[in-house]
Amino acid sequence: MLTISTGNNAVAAAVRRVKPAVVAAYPITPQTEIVEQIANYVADGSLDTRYIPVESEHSAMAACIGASITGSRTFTATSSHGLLYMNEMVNWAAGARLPIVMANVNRALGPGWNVWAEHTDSLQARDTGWLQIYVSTVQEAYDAVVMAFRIAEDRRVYLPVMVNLDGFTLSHITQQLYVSDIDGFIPPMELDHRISPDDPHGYGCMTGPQDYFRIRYDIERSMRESYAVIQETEKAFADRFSRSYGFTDEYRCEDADVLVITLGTLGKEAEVAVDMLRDEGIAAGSMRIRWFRPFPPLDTRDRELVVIDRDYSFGCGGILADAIRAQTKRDCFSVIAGIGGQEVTYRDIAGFVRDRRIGEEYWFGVDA
Amino acid sequence: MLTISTGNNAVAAAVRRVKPAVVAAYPITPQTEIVEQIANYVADGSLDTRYIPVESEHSAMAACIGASITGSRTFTATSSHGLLYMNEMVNWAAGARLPIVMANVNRALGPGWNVWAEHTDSLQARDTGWLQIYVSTVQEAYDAVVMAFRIAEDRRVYLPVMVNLDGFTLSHITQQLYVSDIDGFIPPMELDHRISPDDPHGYGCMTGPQDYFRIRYDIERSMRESYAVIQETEKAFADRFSRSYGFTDEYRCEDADVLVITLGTLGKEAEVAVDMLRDEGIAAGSMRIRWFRPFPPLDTRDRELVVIDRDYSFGCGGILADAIRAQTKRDCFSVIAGIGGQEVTYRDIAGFVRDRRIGEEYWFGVDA
Amino acid sequence: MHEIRLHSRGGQGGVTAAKLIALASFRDGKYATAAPFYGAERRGAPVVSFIRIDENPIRIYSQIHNPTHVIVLDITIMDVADVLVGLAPGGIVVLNSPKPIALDGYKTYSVDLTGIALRTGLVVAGSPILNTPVIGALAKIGLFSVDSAKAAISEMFVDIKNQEAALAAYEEMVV
Amino acid sequence: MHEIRLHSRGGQGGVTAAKLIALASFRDGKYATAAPFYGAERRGAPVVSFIRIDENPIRIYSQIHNPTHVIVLDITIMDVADVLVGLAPGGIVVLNSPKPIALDGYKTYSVDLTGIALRTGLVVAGSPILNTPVIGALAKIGLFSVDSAKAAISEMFVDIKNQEAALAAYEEMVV
Amino acid sequence: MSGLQETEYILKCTSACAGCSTSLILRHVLAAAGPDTVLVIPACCTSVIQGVYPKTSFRIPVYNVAFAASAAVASGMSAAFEAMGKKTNVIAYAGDGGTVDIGIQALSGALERETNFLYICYDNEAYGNTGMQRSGSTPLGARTTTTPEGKGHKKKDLDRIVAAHSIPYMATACSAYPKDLAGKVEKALATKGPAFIHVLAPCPPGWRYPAEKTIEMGKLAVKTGVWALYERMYETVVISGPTKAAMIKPTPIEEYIKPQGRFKGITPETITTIRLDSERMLRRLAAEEEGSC
Amino acid sequence: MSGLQETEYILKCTSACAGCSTSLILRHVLAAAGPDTVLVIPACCTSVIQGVYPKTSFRIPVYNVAFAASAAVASGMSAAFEAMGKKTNVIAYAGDGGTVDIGIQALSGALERETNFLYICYDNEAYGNTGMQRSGSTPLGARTTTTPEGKGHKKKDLDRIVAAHSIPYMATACSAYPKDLAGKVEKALATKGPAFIHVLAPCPPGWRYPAEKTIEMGKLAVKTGVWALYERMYETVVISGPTKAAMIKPTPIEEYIKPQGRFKGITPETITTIRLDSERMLRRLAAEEEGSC
Amino acid sequence: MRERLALSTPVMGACGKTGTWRVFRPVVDREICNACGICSLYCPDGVINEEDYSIDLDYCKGCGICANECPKKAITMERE
Amino acid sequence: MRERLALSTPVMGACGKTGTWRVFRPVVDREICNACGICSLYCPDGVINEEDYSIDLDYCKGCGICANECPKKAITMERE
Ligand SMILES: Cc1ncc(C[n+]2csc(CCOP(=O)(O)OP(=O)(O)O)c2C)c(N)n1
Ligand SMILES: Cc1ncc(C[n+]2csc(CCOP(=O)(O)OP(=O)(O)O)c2C)c(N)n1
Ligand code: SF4
Ligand code: SF4
Ligand code: SF4
Ligand code: SF4
Repeated sequence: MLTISTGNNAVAAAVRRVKPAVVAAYPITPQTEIVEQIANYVADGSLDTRYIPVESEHSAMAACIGASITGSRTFTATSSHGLLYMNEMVNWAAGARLPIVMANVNRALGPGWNVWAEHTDSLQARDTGWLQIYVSTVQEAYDAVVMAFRIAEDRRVYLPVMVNLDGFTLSHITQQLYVSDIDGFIPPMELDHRISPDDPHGYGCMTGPQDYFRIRYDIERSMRESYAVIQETEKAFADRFSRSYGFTDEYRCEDADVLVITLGTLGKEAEVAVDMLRDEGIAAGSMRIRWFRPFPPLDTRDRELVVIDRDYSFGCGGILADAIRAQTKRDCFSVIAGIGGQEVTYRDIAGFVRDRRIGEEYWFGVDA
Repeated sequence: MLTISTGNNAVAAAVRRVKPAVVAAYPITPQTEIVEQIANYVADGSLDTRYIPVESEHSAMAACIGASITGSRTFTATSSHGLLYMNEMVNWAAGARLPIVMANVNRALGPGWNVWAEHTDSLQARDTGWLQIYVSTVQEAYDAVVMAFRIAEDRRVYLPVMVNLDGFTLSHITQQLYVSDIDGFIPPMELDHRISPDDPHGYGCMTGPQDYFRIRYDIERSMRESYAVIQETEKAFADRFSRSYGFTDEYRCEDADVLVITLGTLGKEAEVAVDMLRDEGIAAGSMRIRWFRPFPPLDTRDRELVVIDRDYSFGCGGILADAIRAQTKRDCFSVIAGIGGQEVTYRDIAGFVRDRRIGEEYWFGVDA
Repeated sequence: MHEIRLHSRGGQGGVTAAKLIALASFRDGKYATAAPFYGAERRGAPVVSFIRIDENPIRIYSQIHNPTHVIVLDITIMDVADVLVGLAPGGIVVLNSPKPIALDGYKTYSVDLTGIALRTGLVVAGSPILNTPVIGALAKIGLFSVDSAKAAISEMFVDIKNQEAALAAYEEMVV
Repeated sequence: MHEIRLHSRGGQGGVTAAKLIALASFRDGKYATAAPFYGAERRGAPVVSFIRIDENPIRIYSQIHNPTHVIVLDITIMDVADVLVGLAPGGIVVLNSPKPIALDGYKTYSVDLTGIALRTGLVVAGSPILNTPVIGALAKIGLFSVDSAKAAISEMFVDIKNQEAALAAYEEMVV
Repeated sequence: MSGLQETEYILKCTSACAGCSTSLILRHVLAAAGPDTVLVIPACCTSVIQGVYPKTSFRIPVYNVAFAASAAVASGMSAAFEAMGKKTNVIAYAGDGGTVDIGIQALSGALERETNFLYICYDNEAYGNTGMQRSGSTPLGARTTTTPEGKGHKKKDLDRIVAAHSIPYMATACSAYPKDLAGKVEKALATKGPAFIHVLAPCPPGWRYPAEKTIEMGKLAVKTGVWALYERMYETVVISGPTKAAMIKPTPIEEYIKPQGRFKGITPETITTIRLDSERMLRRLAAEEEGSC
Repeated sequence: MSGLQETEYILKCTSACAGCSTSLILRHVLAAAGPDTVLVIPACCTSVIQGVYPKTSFRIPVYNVAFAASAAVASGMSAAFEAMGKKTNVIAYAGDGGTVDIGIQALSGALERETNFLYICYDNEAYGNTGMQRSGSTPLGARTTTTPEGKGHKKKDLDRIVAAHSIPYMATACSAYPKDLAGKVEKALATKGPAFIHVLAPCPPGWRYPAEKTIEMGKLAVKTGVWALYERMYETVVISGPTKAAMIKPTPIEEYIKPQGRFKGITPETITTIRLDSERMLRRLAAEEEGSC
Repeated sequence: MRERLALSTPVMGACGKTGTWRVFRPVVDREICNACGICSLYCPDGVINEEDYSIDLDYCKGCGICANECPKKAITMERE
Repeated sequence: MRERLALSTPVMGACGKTGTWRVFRPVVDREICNACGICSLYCPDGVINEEDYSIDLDYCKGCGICANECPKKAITMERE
């Protein structure tokens, strides 16, 4: 069915199709509509889910953990301070190998209060053992949520997945959306380590150094295996729904001399900039990173790199730029832009490319 | 005065000399003695501080924030889950430009429960705007806490400082300690933006994108200025107390062909390995990173790099290795070792260097 | 590409109007996006929404600085904000006004949406609802077809008053 | 470098004994570190501590696998753990035992620390405290000087019984 | 700042909704507290209505803090002012969500530690700032955006929870009785140690009634006995005048429920439950005032 | 597993301290609950005493969780089991710190949402796991490692806080009365909706008394009236036998205080305060039982 | 330095001229008004002068509380 | 896969033979014991058999509760 939807409603619509047994979530701007919409679905009977109206995000993730370990499919959504507040449990969910899916609507961190788009919230959670995807359209948000469950619940993975969408810029924009029948796309959830009185075990007991080390290593092993699972899932999705996605979303990259590397909606805006630059004779391409965890191998060859970070690690640099530098072992032009909802247009992006100073960092608009 | 002390007690002893007006802290293994010792000092009258026995770490940092914004010197200490639980307020403290000093006793993250050393806890907070230092001896812990206050409270910085020490390995080991009279070393705290009814302002109000962006940029500016403040402070400290420190602690690096790069106590153990390797004819050196934020410029020239991470970012790699790769734009041999208190001896470290496979990652002891 | 800026006040239904415009365009077989510009605003405070309509998928998320169309659901906003900023000479302006207003250099259309809403009984909590009426007016200037306008309204609203109000606006709008 | 492994049970003061050894060595002008190996143990459970003593600053933090000395404050631990593991032939063993125990291939010293503690009244919550007595015994084998032993004890304890017990152990220890 | 009364610490105007009782409450709280006051405000309507940086409409120092943190931040501030020998009033001003839900841990801790501060919870019975989701303080049967069919759980009894901490001063108040409120604020600030005031704050968009009825709603809450006004000094209860009156001759509860859109579709059984709970609360208060428990 | 009674769900042995009443309580809780039970345990002594991976001494499923999270994790579990149509008992078993301090938010939220679970707080009146720091539940005057001179604040009244949530079943118990405890656990598990039991858990190293006196201490707590045993179904209170007896002829409170090392140096005034508070609590319970409030 | 630290400064009209939000305007009939002060007490935005009961229409949001509460019915709300 | 997921398995003696912790050992005088079962009820570690009241000394920690609570004083604690 072809309809229109905001990014938030697309997430809720996907959740309705996926039918989690339990949703525990707490409202926060700009994620609120996701929670409200799910509450509506539950109330009007169109979604048979236990919706737990928890009293905080720490408890939201804790409740998801409790539900998930019984072998039940579980979803939550948050943003910004909500994600920070549940941080302990975010780590826990991954360490406990629970295939929880969470939508995070990317928003800046206070103080001062600022409700607009920024990626620092979720990027701060990049070490936790969650898979992370960043989406750029309403349709992609929907599709990513659907695929996230299948990936997370695959026994080669058994790790939680965070689907990130830009606050307001994507969460509140209305675009077209194909809502499809996904029956059978996600196998019923089977959690090998589900808790059950039939087979009593202790979960998360004190663990000595050597065992702990091995168990942590196993998270990394699953993270590595998740590459294949992601690829298979995206392939199966494309086969069935004719929409194909990859680790990166590349636009006019093949013959490019300079690549603009981004996360989220900026990646779409960058495509427009690329078209503009091409018209000017600059062979630009856009490489939007979709999966940030596991971090994909990038084919940047010897092209110049302009990396736009809508996030920052103080005392170090843009987090995306740092990841790109670490992987490519090459310098880039690191642009910090869009933090706290700062407007960045395709014209601005074209400007970053035109005036690139490889090896430098540039804070858009404030840095002399 | 020359005495013996554990790492934890050295931190408490330094706090006693520094005389914060308010300490709010919550116990957690292996940080507990710091809190207990401070409570003792307050009870026996040797420290004139308001000790607030908060009910959680979120509140510990919140109380520190409330105290600090009045212009009062403030300290706290935590570890592992405590740091995760206060994560929202950790971000807040930096965003609010408050010179709070916190000792973090590095410990692994559950599940399973594991109380031993690992750096993932504090490294997960590396984007928050806190300065971070990692120490390796009891004396260094003491000295770092003293210097941390002077650095944090410098108006060029006005950012919080986290002093990290390895759980048990350093927190519970007994070594010699010089406890010195530090009078005058730290100027009285003057917080330009302290809250006061005499000059009413709103703090942390809603902030639009452009202002927010500038204010965030200012954090990074102060982070950059902090390089100079750290250097000045370490110089002043050396002049007065004859113990000198730098951004890194380098041992036999000048003529080395291969560098072992570490954080915390592993850096001392690495020195012993270096001596062993030198005896074998391998020109090794040890580079222990002390300040992780701001991340220092490293002089690694063309030497081979063996980086040991007692931490991990799942789906990406060792966090220190990644930082080194991003800065040096060179490959390294990335060793993951010591997580969850896994024992790593100088012999093991020598082995890492001998068997280095530049460009690869190796999980010590579990990876085939 | 049509780039439309819509001015309204919190509570008048501007955000929904933007969605309706996108949906109607979409039923016309075009691509469209509608984005509210969110401040921390309360009922009564001025609100802006942006709508883009194009033959091709729209990849631009930033605000519209040079609209092709400006729609003003509450003309008192014109006292406090320059609603015409960025609009190119000859650009289209649609005003909710009982009497025609001429704006030099622009194609200006006036229509009494408030009157229509009140007349058709489209009132919620004392406030006239303007989002469906304005769709009728915009169909009249050919932003989308009448059928698509009807379809869009029926997808989002069940109350038939909405269709009536839109039809009334379509008919009253003088082009 | 002396590398000492000290076995005791939670509640017997093994951790403090290790600190005292470090402090005494330190008052001898040497460098020393003392590290407990922490498990999640309760009173009564076996506990191990490590002490290193050297002329130079000690940069090793890892456990001691090949001790030069083994001290056992509670010989019942020998039933459940191999306290001699890693000790080189000819290594030194100090046992808290009322009667001499011979361990083939090691220099073994036995001393009745429990008896001494009970005799001097060094008892807390019903348990004899062994940490100061053992210091006397170790001074006797020359791990540090008697003066340094006394200094260390007086820095950490005010109760004179501790000095007395250490002295008694020094005297009773047969070398 | 001409044309402004001395005791007005809120400058014209905040961006609160028209008819917002939360702003009305704050006006009177600040007037009673006077200028030597610092406000601590978590995420809530009040954090938003101040205005956008670099301006604010609040003419006293306001420290905005994270949602869960107000009581703890106020603890730190209070300790620091004490250490300096300052008598500055530290007032945490938080919504019901920031108090009964995410903020209860910090509040309970601060009370247990006998923190010297005043905590005011203004209770609009939902998450106003984020657009009216249910809170623990939303009453049974009320529709919110997350309880589209009416809430199935009862309103959390914040006052009994606070009373369990046996603090030197606590009180309830209502925006429709500003003088009563002001008097209670003054008493609270004169208290050494923790003080707490819980103020009912009718909210036009949340409760779905026309803005001009804000005062009416508050009065009806008290007159019907749904909301009781009283003070509690440790274990001693003193019921305030308007509630005393309501106990004698209560207005039927329907008069309070009916005008509110949020109660649309409420069943008679739910109304009865609310009424019985109110009656039980009043009986308990009366017994406590008498000292019979 | 020969030689083990059917109803023993704790295998010989945990690593609890000798004389630990927390283990004793758990033994009896599990025996009463039976095998179709899942335990949720936050960081506390009980999370440690199970043993070290890959072994555990608990013969039922135990989900160890973060310190603040037990009630919320249990909420999720309970909802999931309900969705599956399973009747499995979900029991959160948490220390006082994990309940009255860092865990109160999650507990209060779960109660307000009428979660179908049993929450048991075993109260050793300090943070045992980390070596006896004060908790909100530490009594006035008790020495802990963070209150070396004796705690200056009163014990937080958890039971009144829980009672404020008006839940279908709550009770207090004490390790010295295991049959009373077991009966209460059975009633609690038969309850639909939230149930809560608060169990006093004397702790030899924390309270500083010889291990063999664990049962004595518990009995003294009840006999002196410092600890009251009762049940509460919504607003109805039923006082349990041992407390009924203590109300008639209480043992002097000093007999409870004196043997405990943690009360060393306590002043007579503090003892009086504790006594008066106990008496007030008993009076209130008696009045509640009578229905006079 | 200080301005880098995001301190908001109290100013009149910090949230704009909220009078523009108004749909209905309060009009006081001076003949009927007995200066009881109730309107001023209850105005959530404090825009009614406490001395002369004049209403600052630059900021009055038109909520209608004053008109509703005026015991003399001296205030009427008129469409803007 | 499953073993990678850190599940602890219930086994007797999971925390070791805690009998080694003991300083004093409970000794039951069968002559005096009237099989009331109080010792077994109160043993925190459940090491007293509920049928024959034999004590499993591999695990008994020697806390002394049984001796202290035995109404018949049938149990004495003897130094190991
Ligand atoms: C940790 C966290 N979670 C969620 C939010 C989003 N949030 C901000 S205010 C608010 C609701 C506030 O409700 P209440 O405390 O009742 O105050 P009101 O808005 O009604 O004045 C929410 C959910 C946040 N800022 N931080
Ligand atoms: C967030 C967090 N903070 C602190 C800790 C450390 N910690 C673990 S258990 C504990 C105390 C537990 O006390 P209580 O709940 O009373 O249980 P008990 O140990 O007495 O059984 C503390 C402080 C932790 N694990 N997590
Ligand atoms: S939502 Fe309610 S409480 Fe919030 S500003 Fe509006 S009227 Fe006031
Ligand atoms: S500290 Fe106390 S509660 Fe914890 S295991 Fe020991 S006796 Fe039991
Ligand atoms: S209408 Fe409302 S805002 Fe205007 S003066 Fe009257 S009470 Fe105040
Ligand atoms: S001494 Fe303690 S552990 Fe041993 S049998 Fe008696 S009660 Fe049980």
